[in-house]
Amino acid sequence: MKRIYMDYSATTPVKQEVLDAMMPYFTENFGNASSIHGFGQEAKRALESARATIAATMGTTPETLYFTAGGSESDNWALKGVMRANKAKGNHLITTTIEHHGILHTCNALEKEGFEVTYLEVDDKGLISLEALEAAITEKTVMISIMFINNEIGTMQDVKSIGEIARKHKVIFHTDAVQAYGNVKIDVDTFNIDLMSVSSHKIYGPKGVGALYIRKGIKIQNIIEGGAQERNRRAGTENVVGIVGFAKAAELAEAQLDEHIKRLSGLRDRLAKGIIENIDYSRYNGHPTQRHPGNVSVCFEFIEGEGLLLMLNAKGIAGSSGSACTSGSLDPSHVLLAIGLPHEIAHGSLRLSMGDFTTEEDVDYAIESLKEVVHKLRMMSPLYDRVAGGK
Amino acid sequence: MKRIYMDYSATTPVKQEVLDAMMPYFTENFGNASSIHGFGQEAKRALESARATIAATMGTTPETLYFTAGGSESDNWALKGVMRANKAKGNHLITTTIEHHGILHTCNALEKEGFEVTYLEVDDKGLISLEALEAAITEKTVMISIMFINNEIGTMQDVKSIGEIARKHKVIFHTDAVQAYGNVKIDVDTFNIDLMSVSSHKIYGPKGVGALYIRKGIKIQNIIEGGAQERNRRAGTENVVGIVGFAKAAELAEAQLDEHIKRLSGLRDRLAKGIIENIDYSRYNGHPTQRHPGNVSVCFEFIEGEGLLLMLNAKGIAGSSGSACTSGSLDPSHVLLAIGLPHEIAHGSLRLSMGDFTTEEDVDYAIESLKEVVHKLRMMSPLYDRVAGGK
Amino acid sequence: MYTEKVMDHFMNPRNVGEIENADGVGEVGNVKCGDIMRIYIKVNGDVIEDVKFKTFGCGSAIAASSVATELIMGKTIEEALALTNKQVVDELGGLPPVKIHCSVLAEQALKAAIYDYATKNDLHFEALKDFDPNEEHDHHDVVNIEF
Amino acid sequence: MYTEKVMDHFMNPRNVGEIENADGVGEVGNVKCGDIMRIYIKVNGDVIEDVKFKTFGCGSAIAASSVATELIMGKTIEEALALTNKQVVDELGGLPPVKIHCSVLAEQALKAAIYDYATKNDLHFEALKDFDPNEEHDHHDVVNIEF
Ligand SMILES: Cc1ncc(COP(=O)(O)O)c(C=O)c1O
Ligand SMILES: Cc1ncc(COP(=O)(O)O)c(C=O)c1O
Repeated sequence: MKRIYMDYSATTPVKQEVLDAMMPYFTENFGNASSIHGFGQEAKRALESARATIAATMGTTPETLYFTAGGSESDNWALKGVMRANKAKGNHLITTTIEHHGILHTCNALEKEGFEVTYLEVDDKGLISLEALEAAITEKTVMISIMFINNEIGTMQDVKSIGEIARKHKVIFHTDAVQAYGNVKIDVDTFNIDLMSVSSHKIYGPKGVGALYIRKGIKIQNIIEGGAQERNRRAGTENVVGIVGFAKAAELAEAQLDEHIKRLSGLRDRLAKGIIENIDYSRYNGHPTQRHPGNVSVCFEFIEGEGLLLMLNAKGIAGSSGSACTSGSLDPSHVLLAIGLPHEIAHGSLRLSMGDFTTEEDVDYAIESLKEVVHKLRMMSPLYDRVAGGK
Repeated sequence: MKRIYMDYSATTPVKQEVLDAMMPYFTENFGNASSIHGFGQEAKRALESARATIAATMGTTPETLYFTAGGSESDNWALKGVMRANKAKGNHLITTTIEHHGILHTCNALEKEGFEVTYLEVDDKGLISLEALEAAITEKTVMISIMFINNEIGTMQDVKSIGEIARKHKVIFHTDAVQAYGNVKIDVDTFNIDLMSVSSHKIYGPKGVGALYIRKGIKIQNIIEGGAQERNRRAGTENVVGIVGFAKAAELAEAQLDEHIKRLSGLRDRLAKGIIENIDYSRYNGHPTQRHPGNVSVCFEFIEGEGLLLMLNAKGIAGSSGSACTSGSLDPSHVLLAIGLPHEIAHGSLRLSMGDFTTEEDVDYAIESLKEVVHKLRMMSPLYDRVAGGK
Repeated sequence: MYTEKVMDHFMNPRNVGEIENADGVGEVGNVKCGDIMRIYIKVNGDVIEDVKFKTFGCGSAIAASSVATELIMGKTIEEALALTNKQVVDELGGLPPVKIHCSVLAEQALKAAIYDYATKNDLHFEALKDFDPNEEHDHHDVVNIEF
Repeated sequence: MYTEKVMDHFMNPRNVGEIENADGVGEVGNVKCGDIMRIYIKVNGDVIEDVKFKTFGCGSAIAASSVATELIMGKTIEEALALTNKQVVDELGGLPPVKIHCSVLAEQALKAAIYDYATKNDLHFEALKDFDPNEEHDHHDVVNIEF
């Protein structure tokens, strides 16, 4: 059977070049990067060269880049680390209602510790209001954390303006760039970003590796204490293999960025158009243009997302959904509700996210399959006959 | 040149069988284990089967095992998570002076949060006193954290008795078993262990993966919040490749444990004897028998450890040292000082740790090399001529 | 995630559709929670001669509806009222814990259809004594993973 | 970690040993911190005719001693006193930041030897005006990694 992967925003396959780069570090150059013998020094060199490679793709220098176990750890570290270290300055954090749970649940934990959090709302396209952001800043505001690109609806914020506002008010600016990094050009200085979370497995690198960019001078506490790795800021034997893979993936992403964006946007627009034009009672979520190049988020009325995913899967298509049923929760995705969709529509959501191995044929096959599957589910739906009973 | 790796306690090479087991999960079965499509479900099956495999090697069930990014994260989680979640019970933690920094620095952080920590001293062989432990327990004691095997001097505590004392006083017992797991038979029930930290890269698995065993019913807070992975307790896309590798390594370790211990202890005793008998003013650190099967920790008077390592490295031998100079710190290893060694002797320490690829020839070569190298360094030492000036 | 049996009933659901002039129709669940089941029955004497369903919901909701209709087709009303959600689960070869509520919903939808039939025909069934077709029966566990 | 030059001086140190009946001997550092350097000089007129060292310490301490002795061999006392730790570092092609103190120690050990010579011979050197052979010159950064 055909197998078409359209869930690149969930995770990506490791590219062959990336795996090739990693191979020597499993069995041969396997040393502990903190050891002073040859095995260790080889590992150290690989580690520091990886750090330099990744730092360069963000327009920064190696000593501002700290490796972690992934996007979630980076998010936790950025928020807990900065808020706890800057109590003298204040106790207020500003974020949005559409952040990843790595941010939102960390905010909840911080609220329990006594910090205050403002959650900015977004409009129907998923954009925050810059005026509302500026108005939310108080004397006690330590930090703003706003995601670069939303993982579900693909909307990209005006990060540059957010950075300017943060800088103007001398507030620290963190961005969760897990979905953005590798899919859009990022320069931490241009955007006035003070901390930035990224994750390897979203850009064709291995899982279990990420990084946190920390601008020089930012006060931050550790969340994982122990050995002096990562310049005393993040303990644990360095995952050299993973970091080397991450760096190779970052290097490829950087080198192919323009082409990657161009190709993917073409596929994205073709898929979105094909769906909206061919399937009635469907809607395209997120911003029409200011969005992730590979993200198509749609809602189909009268049907539920999990069934849709399963039927697509039976046709060999792998997608994801903000449906409540995929998560076992009562409510559909907080992001879809935040952009103002009613529950019943949010339940019928589908995210197809494309990547470097997606082809036009895949897109066309997905459109055809969707037509069939949506129709089949609607024919079973007690909601559809109410509107389309006569058809 | 010959290259002899004798730093298995720092990290191990990934075994070929382990790498083979990992390979399909990079480029083929690369799905996100939380996705409901086929790619995700394959990953999920691999993840859960890995969990079951590892749990079985500890005599426990899969739902008590949580994957982390390594030993340090597990240590941080165990201590911060349990102490913060059990404030209603008390604020006192008991540990030892010879723990890994993953524990000690976490304890320092907890002290800053207002918790109280008792650091038990050890005797000249590195053993704590069970009486002192019991005497240290107060009504406010929430937790005891005592390492199973010390990473530097190899001493193994009487974990069973510690577990009994903890149980008797209804205190939670955590053990950092990073050096023990895979090198000694561990059954969490037999030892009354409530939480246990382990790390993959110490047992021929990949770096960047570890686990925390948490007995059912133990109250613990998260340190990494976000998605509902690991049954809501540790967020972040699961590192399936790494976890599969960890499980394969654990399975091999379990299957070969008796043979592993027998072979290594033989090499260990041969090396220790060879050193002590051939090099004067040398001493064997740690417990003579109750110790890691592959650990030889020695001190050579009148010389400094870093130089020793570098000269050994020039002869192709990779070892490690608790010397201050290897760490850039003023003081030599806290463990060597804790067993009562004066600074000048602790500076001259060497740890050679052996593993499954170490041979008898390696051991004999190491002894010969050490004789030469120690002699050479002593001939340069202004301390040696004072005692041996006349020789 | 799902057993083969669940997938079979989901991909090839039995008895999907409507019955025109049904003797009883029951609908449970609500759109907010993402599950609605509607069951139609045709009764002949005390035998359920035909049954059909329409479901808005996840894979297991559809499979549970399908299995429930299959289990009661041709049965007497009394027999149908004896159907439990456990039987539905067993027949499906099991459901994930967070999906058990789908089987409850199927049991409830069927009861609601018979309740409707009973009300229209002024019949009384012991098994429906405490049944309230408008009660909420949802009890999901909250676990969220996004990526 | 170390440059080739450091490794060369560490593996093949120049001027190791003692000078019997040396004209000056200086020892700095202490055993607690893990670094002791002892330098012997033989002076002829105002020229350092011979110099030898013994060092207890890490690789860079040994290399720094070796390079320092090489740099002053055959120089006048005044020239030797002009030696700075920076010259030692440069000659070694650089040292890691946490090891810079080793070059300071080498400079101090040499000064201590000349100080000893000066004291014995009742000579006064402007460059030794503020020199105290017993002062501590250690300034390691604390970074610990264990495994
Ligand atoms: C926006 C965003 N932030 C954070 C994360 C978490 O990253 P990781 O899974 O590497 O922990 C993800 C992906 O899961 C994401 O999409
Ligand atoms: C006893 C002990 N605990 C904890 C650790 C930390 O483990 P990891 O490097 O996997 O974080 C180590 C090894 O470095 C160790 O030897």
